[in-house]
Amino acid sequence: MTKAPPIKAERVRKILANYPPHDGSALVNLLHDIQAAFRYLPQKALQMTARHVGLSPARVFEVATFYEGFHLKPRGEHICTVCMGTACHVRGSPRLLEQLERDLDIGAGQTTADLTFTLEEVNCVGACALGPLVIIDGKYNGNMTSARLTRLVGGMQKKGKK
Amino acid sequence: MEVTIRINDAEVKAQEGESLLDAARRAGFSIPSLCHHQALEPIGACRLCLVEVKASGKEELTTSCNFRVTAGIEVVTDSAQIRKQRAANLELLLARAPGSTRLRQLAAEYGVAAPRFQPRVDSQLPNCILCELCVRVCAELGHNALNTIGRGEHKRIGLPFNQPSDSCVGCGSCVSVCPTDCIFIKDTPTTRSIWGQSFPFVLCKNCGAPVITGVHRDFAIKEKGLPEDYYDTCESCKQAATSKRFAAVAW
Amino acid sequence: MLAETVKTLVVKPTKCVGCRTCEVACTFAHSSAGWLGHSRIKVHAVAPERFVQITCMQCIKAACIKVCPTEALVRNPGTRAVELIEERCIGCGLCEVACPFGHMFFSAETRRPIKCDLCGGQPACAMFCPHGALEWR
Amino acid sequence: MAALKSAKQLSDYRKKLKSTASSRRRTIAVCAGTGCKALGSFPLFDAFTAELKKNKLASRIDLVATGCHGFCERGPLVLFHPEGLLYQRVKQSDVAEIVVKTVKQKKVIGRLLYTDPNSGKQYRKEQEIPFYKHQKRLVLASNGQLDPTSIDDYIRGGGYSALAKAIEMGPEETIAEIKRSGLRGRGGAGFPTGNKWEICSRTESDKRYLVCNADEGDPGAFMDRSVIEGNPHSVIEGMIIGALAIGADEGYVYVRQEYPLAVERLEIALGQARRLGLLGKNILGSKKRFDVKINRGGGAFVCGEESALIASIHGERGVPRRRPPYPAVEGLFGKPTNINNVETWANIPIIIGKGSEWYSSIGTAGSKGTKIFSLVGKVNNTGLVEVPMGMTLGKIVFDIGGGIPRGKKFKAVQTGGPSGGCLPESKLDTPVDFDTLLEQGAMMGSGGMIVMDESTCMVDVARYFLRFLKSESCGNCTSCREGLVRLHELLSDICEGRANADSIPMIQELAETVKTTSLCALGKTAVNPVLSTLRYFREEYRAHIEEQRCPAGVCKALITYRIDAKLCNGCTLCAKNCPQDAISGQKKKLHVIDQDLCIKCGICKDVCNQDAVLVE
Repeated sequence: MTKAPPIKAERVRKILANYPPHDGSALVNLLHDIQAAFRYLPQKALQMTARHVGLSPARVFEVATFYEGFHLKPRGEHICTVCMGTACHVRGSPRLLEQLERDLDIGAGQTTADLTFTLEEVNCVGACALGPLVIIDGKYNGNMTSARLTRLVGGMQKKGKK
Repeated sequence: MEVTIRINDAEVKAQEGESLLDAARRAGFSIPSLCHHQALEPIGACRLCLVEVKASGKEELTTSCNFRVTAGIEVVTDSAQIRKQRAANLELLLARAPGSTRLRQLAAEYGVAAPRFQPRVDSQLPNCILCELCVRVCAELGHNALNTIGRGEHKRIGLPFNQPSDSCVGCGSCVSVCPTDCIFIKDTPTTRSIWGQSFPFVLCKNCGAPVITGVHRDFAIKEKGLPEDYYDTCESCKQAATSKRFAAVAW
Repeated sequence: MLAETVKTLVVKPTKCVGCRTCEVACTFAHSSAGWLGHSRIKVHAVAPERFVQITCMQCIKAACIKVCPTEALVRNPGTRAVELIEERCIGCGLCEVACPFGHMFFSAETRRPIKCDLCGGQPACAMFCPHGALEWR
Repeated sequence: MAALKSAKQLSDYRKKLKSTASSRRRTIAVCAGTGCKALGSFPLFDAFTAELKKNKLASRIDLVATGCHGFCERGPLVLFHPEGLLYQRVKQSDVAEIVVKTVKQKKVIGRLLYTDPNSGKQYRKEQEIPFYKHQKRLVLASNGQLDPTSIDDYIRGGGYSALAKAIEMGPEETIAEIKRSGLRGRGGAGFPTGNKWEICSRTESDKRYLVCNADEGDPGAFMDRSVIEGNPHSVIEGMIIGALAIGADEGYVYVRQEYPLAVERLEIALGQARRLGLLGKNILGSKKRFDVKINRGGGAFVCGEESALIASIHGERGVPRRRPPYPAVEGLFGKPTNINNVETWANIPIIIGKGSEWYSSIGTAGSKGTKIFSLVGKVNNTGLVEVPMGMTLGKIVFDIGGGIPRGKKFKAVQTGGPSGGCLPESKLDTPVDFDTLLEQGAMMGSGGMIVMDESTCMVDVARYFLRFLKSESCGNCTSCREGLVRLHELLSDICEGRANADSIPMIQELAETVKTTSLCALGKTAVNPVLSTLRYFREEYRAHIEEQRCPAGVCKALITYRIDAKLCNGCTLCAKNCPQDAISGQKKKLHVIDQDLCIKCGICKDVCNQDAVLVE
């Protein structure tokens, strides 16, 4: 069982130090950096961010929940993202998503109980020529078929169990 | 700067840059709206204050709350198209807030008895129509205890991190401005319950009646600079004291 | 200094007999419904046969104006009354608490304060007082 | 390298770069665009590095990882300069042979050449391939040659000379030149760029901002990404020219968070430009200052809308506000702000460099220059194409795109993303420009062009866009937030066989409300996909409603999967892969689908080698 990395205040402070204080326009950039460090946006880190940029927790929370790119719950070790862009859609991406939902037994946007996999949709990653596209841990897998997807994810599931 | 505009063929004076809705209402024109408040920046959420505006040759159907007045505009506040589109948005809103008397009445005025859609009611804040008046008023007061959560179809109103907020003072302004009465508030002789928290009242030093929540008083003392004893007596006791004092004076 | 042309509402408790005509007049002047709870002036019995009418004093340094967060309470330059602009009021209730005379009635029903506006320069209470206990002069 | 303090120093620097041996050497350009990268071009590049070193060629051959060449379908692509030879679908295992045969012996390896699937003809040179031949590449011209991480590469090819020219011309003449060029914003609405600059520059203010909108949110569009990733300096140069013309001293690039490589390339390029004195104080000795910050988006389609984008840079939710006031008058931090998208900025150096007269000779009366489209979906040659305005849809789809794969029939082409529309076969002769597309109920948008064939259900496509938009709506306006949810419900009713005669009139009624009463462009155009499919494909809607039939075989509730007795060879592949165990049959015997168990996932059809699984 993999745990999400612990939230160390020191680590958050280091990220915050890269941006001048009391500058609201750094907020979205900061949230990205924090998410890159923790794979999600921990509440504690958001509260520290709010203080740093000089906004209330309410304003920070509404920004964090407004944008699709931010996650407020711990995410899995492996992140499977199915591109739902138009080009991918007409080439069958909804079926790939359904397949992953069945195989991982979670819905889109959810994380497996053991924090191994998170399944996500993205609206388009701009690699439309290669649709349908499934991104696994940042790697673009183009022209995806259900058989290849089974192999790819199946292999990772086995590895995870060892 | 004062400018002249035309509303339904009448000449109306208005301030340049002010909300067209405010100007029109001041001049006596009735325009429905559920998300506008003069003390707050307009956001044009409910889409009921639709009017037709002709400005520099271009005609458009627009919300009046967030339309800034400029000299010479020509405004129509009632037409078949305006009524049709107000009714359409009322129908959509009514499906979110079937329990709101005010909304039901307004919808009925526009011929909408019941929405043709299944209700889509916020489970945590039934009848909320997402006008954001509560969020905006709370921010305007400097408390920032409320926020929107999410966006699009999933947008809702709630607390930061979905937890009771330590910046809420229990003033109840959100309740006062809510157009659909969807915010829960309950006062007992000693405490006020709102947004998942209980706020003890400051009790009148004479009769023990509730005066104001303790944190709201603390906030007011800090922000408004009036002496503390302004906040320790209830309205009735103050009146009684005033009348006694007056009675003592020889007139 | 008040301009000479400005009239004031003069209250004479010694002349008051407690008939409450002023309350009725005020209520009708401000609403067609006519409900005594909505009167902006109140008659208090302070002793047997001794009454005092309490209404807004339109304080020069008004606490209500000071605490109002949305500038919903403003001085009418003509009548010098402190008037409530309902459209700007957010119902926070601070004015009610801040008034040292207990004269801002906060309506639980509308969640807005009820406040004397001197009827825009023709106060109904004074017009209808049969005993000269309220004068507009 | 010290900062360049004048136009003269810049041209001297260019001369020096040109005179170095490197510019005359042979070059191998490996495409490192997103598509080719996904297909393995990075390990391929490493293999070339190793192989050249092994053959002691590293000092004689320039190996560059370039931006997107556009022909993503055939990636990874390797281009040889100056010959113009193009190898496609190159694998790591091909590298050794390429170095020996092509590089050393100058022989062409036939199997790596592009073969037209329709004509069977083989092409050696990139320029001869139909996909490239019909294009006119201005903005994308250098994508296949430049190393996007090298400012020297850019300057050697004439980069930043337009900036020097613009400084000499002065602000007013620069704006006048852009106005004369007829350039219109490439972000979607097509507002004349020069006019926008003029309004911003004439608004009284102590400060002005400039923004590059790289929030390419249309699903199916990736030209802005490729321009930034492949030629970041062209965008930066455009921005500097704009900043000096308008009088802005601070700029922002607002990039989608889904584009990390673009952010990386931009950061490198900005650093290089600063070091050379092209950004910062006293640009090229002009006493003018300008610098650029990068703001990443948070993932919101609506932030492509100017006022929402500004809110997002402020650190707020991306909620649009009513315009006017337009950003050119009251924008970022309340100051006049000029916002243009990536492709628009990249056009600026070209216009200033070659002149407005030359530029305006390309395109149509109302739409000048070229436009980049991402040609994707059910088309043979998917990728990025840049064509002169006014080329017909048919020419793009069939001559450049090579038509529809697997002999299927063309059905529609969707342009303009979620705000656009679907045009049918009868509209293939429509010239592509801002105004004509709008007339036909579609839109230029940012340039997504998604081709659909007979196996695409148009009702499903309309529903797809509504699903996208109802979650991408900021949620401010009742009409958009609630209206789109209701429209999606109605479309779902049609796709799932629950619709009735009232459905279409109700869709039209609601669509009108969303369109006429929403605040921003997202809401006002959100119903275009529904309205355009209703306009051109009403029969398909009727089939769903009246006959409970999905002619394209997409809508699950209206279809069944069946195995053809004649075609099935009993290979058992479908039965093995069926997630429901709904398929039974013995080896080498006909297999049968149990309709009660079938969830219509389509995997059996995907895995069948005999095309024996039919959709009815």
